[in-house]
Amino acid sequence: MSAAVQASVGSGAPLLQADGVSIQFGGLKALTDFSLTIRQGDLQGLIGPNGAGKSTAFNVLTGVYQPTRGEVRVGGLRVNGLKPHQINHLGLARTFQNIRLFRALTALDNVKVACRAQGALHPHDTGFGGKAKNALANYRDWWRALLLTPRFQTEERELTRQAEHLLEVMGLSHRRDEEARNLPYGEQRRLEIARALGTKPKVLLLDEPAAGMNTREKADLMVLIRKLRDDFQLGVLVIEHDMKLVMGICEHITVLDHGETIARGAPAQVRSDRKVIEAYLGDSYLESHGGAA
Amino acid sequence: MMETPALPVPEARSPIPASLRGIFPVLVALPVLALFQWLLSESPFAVYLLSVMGVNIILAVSLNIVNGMTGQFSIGHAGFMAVGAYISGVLSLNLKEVALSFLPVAASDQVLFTVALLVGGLAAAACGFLVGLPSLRLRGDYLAIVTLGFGEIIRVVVQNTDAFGRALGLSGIPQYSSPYMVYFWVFLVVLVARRIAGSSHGRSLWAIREDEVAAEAMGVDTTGYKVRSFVISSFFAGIAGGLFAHFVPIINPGSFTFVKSMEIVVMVVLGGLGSTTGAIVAAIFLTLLPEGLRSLFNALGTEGTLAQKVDQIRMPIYGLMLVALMLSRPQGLFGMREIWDVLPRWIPRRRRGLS
Amino acid sequence: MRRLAPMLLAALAFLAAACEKKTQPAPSGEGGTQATQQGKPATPGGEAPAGADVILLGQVGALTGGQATFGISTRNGIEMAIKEANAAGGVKGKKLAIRVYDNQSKPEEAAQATTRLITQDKVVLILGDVASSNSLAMAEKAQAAGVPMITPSSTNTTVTQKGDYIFRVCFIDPFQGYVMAKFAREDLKLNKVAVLQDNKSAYSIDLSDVFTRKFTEMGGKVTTTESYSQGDTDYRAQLTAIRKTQPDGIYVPGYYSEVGVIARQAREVGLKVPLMGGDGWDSEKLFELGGSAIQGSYFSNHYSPDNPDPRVQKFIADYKAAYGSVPDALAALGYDAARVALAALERAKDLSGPSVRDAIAQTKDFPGVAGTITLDDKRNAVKSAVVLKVGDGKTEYVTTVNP
Amino acid sequence: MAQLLQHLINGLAAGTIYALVALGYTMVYGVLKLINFAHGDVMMVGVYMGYATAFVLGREARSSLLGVALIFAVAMLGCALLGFLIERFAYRPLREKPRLTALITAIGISFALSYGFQLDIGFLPGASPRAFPEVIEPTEWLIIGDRDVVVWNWQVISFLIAVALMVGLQYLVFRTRFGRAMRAVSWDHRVAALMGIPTDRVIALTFMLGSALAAGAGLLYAIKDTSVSPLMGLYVGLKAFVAAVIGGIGHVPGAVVGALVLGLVEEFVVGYAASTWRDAVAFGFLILVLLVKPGGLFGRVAAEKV
Repeated sequence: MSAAVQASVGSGAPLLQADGVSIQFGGLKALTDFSLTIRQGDLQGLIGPNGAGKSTAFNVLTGVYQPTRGEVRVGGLRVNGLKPHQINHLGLARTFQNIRLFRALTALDNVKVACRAQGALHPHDTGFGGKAKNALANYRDWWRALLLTPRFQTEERELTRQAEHLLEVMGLSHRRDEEARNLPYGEQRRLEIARALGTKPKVLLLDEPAAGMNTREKADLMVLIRKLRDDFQLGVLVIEHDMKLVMGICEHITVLDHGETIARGAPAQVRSDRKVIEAYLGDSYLESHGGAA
Repeated sequence: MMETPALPVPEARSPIPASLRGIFPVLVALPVLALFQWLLSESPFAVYLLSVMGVNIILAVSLNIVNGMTGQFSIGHAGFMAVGAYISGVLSLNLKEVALSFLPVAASDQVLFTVALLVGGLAAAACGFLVGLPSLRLRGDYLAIVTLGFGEIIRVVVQNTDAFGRALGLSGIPQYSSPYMVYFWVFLVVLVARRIAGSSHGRSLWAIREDEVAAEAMGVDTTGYKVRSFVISSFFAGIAGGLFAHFVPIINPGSFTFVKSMEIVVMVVLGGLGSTTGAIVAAIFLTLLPEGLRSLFNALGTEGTLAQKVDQIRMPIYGLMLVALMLSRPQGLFGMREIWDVLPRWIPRRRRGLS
Repeated sequence: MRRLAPMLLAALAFLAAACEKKTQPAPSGEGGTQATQQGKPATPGGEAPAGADVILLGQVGALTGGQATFGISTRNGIEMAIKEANAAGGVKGKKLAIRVYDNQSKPEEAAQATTRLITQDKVVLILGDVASSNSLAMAEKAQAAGVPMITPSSTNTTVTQKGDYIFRVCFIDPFQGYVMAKFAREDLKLNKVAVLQDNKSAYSIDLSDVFTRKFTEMGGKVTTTESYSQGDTDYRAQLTAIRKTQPDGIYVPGYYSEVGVIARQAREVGLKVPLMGGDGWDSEKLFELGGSAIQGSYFSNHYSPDNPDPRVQKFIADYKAAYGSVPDALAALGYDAARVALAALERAKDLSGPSVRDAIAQTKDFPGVAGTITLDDKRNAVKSAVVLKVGDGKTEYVTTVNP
Repeated sequence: MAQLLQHLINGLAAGTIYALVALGYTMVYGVLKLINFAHGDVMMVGVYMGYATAFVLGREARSSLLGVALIFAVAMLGCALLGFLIERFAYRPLREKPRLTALITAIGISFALSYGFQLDIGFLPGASPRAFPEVIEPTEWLIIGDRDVVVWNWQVISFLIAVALMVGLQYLVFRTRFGRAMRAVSWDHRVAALMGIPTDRVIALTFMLGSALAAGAGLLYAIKDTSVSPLMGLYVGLKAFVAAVIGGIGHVPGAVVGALVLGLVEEFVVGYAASTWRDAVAFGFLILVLLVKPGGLFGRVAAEKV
């Protein structure tokens, strides 16, 4: 994460902040007035029924979609209009709902791609000067790669070491030279997280990390996420359907329905919120159980 | 399980000291090339054929960087080759009378030839940048048609400017090229392709090929990398064009049509998308095949009308052969792997991981 | 990068400063090739395979690609000449054979095929291509190796300038362009003529440049020069643009494959004026493609098919029997080139390059099917041209223009 | 003014031919996401089939209405069969493979057909261009001023046939069950298969339809420009592909509009500017369109579902 972001985070600005963010695809209001604040050490959840706009929110935060209204700030810096890779360099990493690993590359190489891509030394300076400096830095790197200079070789060794460490953390060392597509499902999920950590993020966005896992694997995942947050001093935001998992590890939950934020707060408080139950379990459940529990 | 693609990591201790590792391959190559040149000097046909083969290898390996490693789809490579050929050709024509005072004439010719080559290559690289930048917002087939369009525009420009000899073409370009020069550049392009593939930049290109959205999310500046792969690939296409212009007696627009671009794409796909050695083997095979067919038919006797029509039959056979190859081995000769991954076990191979 | 840039600049500056005129003149026009001997070839490359009972000739032509029709006609003409010679006992008592390679209408393929003919097949003599750029590529290789080459129909002046081993049996562009300019100006009394050229063919561009220059010198005016590309079939846009300039005639120095359709579309667009062209028009296909629209047009050619000379009529009959169609100019020129070559081989004291070259150079008043051929010191054919008028299904002789 | 009108007519005439061929490209691309480079050559084969039929019919029979219908029927059915064979044996095995391999197969077929037809062995026609026999008696249909602007009867007839084919296609694609199935397959052929659509049959039929259209276009082209040669497929195919991309590849009405626009642009470049630069301007125009609208005039750039 670059020096500038460290400086602003040091001064207490939240790692990731979205306020009043809305997105419209033509007539469809995918997300309206979405706000969120993540500080270091937070472990927040983002839940909502299918099609509530959870993934859309994720995509806005990571720069895949541009918000029609409102602002997204990473480490205090406004990132509206930035490309996803620029936002990533500011310290925001993500995983994907349906796994998007580099299938033909080995597990090690998957992580090394993320580690290496931190080439941009001045991500916050997105003006023409910044771009020129980045381009120059990049061309110099290419020259070092082509001439196989000693400095380049040490950099490569360093990258491999970092990647191996991350694989170890995620318990994938035995899959080091295995192609990503050949890994079993659970391990592919963990490799995606390892890859995300490779970009040395400050905030980690997990898009349904427990999808397709059995209960025991989910329990292990809960422990792992909390451990990652502590070991890497991260802010973590998790999208998840599984109420038990979310309620288990998240200290703060935001609930979305049809693009609107219908509830926000601690797990216990959100669980009993009328609107949440109605959104999740539909009105019939409410009548049969006579209003709020 | 499939063998992993050879993206070796140069971290294992290799006998050569780190500082020397960079230029060691070049030191080895120079004497080998000199021997190669001496062996060939008395047979002009071998010289010509191997020069054509060398140019095709450079074109295939350089296009492989864009079509193979980065997964983009360019069918305008002959356009960049034309830029290199004509720019270096015109430069050499004008420098024909000039020689460097401190060098013997032969040596100064080679120096000026190299300068002309580099200028041609840089011009092609600039065109690569021009074509690369705007069209990289486009996906697959649209990018293909823009590169195809670029190739056709270059052909029309050349056909209508007197300086480039219009339809007749540019002749009288000094024939400085020699197998030594051609294969020095073949060596360079293969070295560059291998070093890119083995480096983190290469991994970023592979990432773009595998899943561009994920690569962007993981911090890879996909547009920047695609433009760079375009620039490097078109630079070497320009060099190939320059070499071509200096051993073919005359260059005219007919040599750089979109059919030529397609032939290069065929070499890359035949060799296996992403495999540098695959591109080399395919380029060698597709250059020698027409001559082989000729020798075969000549052996069948020269009198009969079949012998007269023999050369006409080559092209349809070439077409049908492509179809057969694609049906039998769609992933190409080596798939994404290099030759040393595909060789059978009993051939001793270097320990894994050593670049 | 910081250290690299200044170094590069210094090197460039140094190179520039050190440049000066080459002391000794560059090798004379032949452009000595790096790989093989310079200028005069020391050892003649073309000596006949000792003791072989077959004299091997080589031909390189466009058998596929855009100009396949012209390459195939030339091959047929040559093949017929070879067959007739073999039937009459061959040359020097030996049988003749020919090896034909396709250059796909590309100069680098032509050079590759020529090198193969010289070094692998060891041919005694090479018969060159129709398109001038391919012939130039072949001439470079043939001259360097000291193997004589005759191009039947490449009319670009620079082909025979490649060296003393390169000959041609057709007249050159400047003469043919002059012939039609003179005819248009003096016989047809035209003042304003438009030009429609094929910008993919050097032959077409050279003829239109010469015509424009000569016609303007003689007081005429070229209203506009439009162009099309070989392979097009819709010329209405160009013809509509030409119509606007109301010319008295249109010079279309293309090949019959395009000119026939151009004539149809010209009449269709309302252009009634006569069309004029060069020897590229001469083919039976011209009537098939052009139909009634081409009638009343004129073109310069090597010979007139209704020339009563028995040799010409016999050639036309034999060709029609062998290939099912009346020979075009390219077939006739191919036939003549082969027969000039065979006569030279018979005359030459041995089959080595220099002696065959000298034998060819002596060709004087050779009774060719496409006009009598005399080779001048620049190794071009000094032939008179005839102007023919296109009638219904056949051409009528109009006049002869001597060089 | 007459000059402009004449250019307009020429441009539209050329555009309609490009349109019919471009429709073939777009339909095949829509269904298979494949640029069928052999499409132009299939058209060439259709033209030669029509040539052979017209020859067999003899002079007077071919200019009768029945004769013309027979020539079109033979050519279009023959090409439909050829299209089926190409798809069945060359493209179907490669459907799951990367797109580039299918493209190389298309290039292989294109070389085999165009260079194969240049041979004169057996039934192959040989390289030299031929004149397509006169099928429609050319008479002036409309003359403005003293032949300033001339519209011929066959121009009108071929325009009507082209429009009829396009309207027929439009009806078929947007109004029939098969059309709906075809569009479903073009959106996602795996999901379409799950919905019970026989994707293989739909794709085969689309190929046959595209090839038949190409044959029709080829015949109209031969009637318009008379000269017919084995390489005509290559030249027209490339321009039609450019037209399909301008309109937005995969978008049926887009192909027609793209083709008409390309025809007019080429006509006016040659008519008013320098004819030597026609091809460069055609491609330059294409690149300009793609820069402004990356998906072509009507194409929609599918937002990547993340």
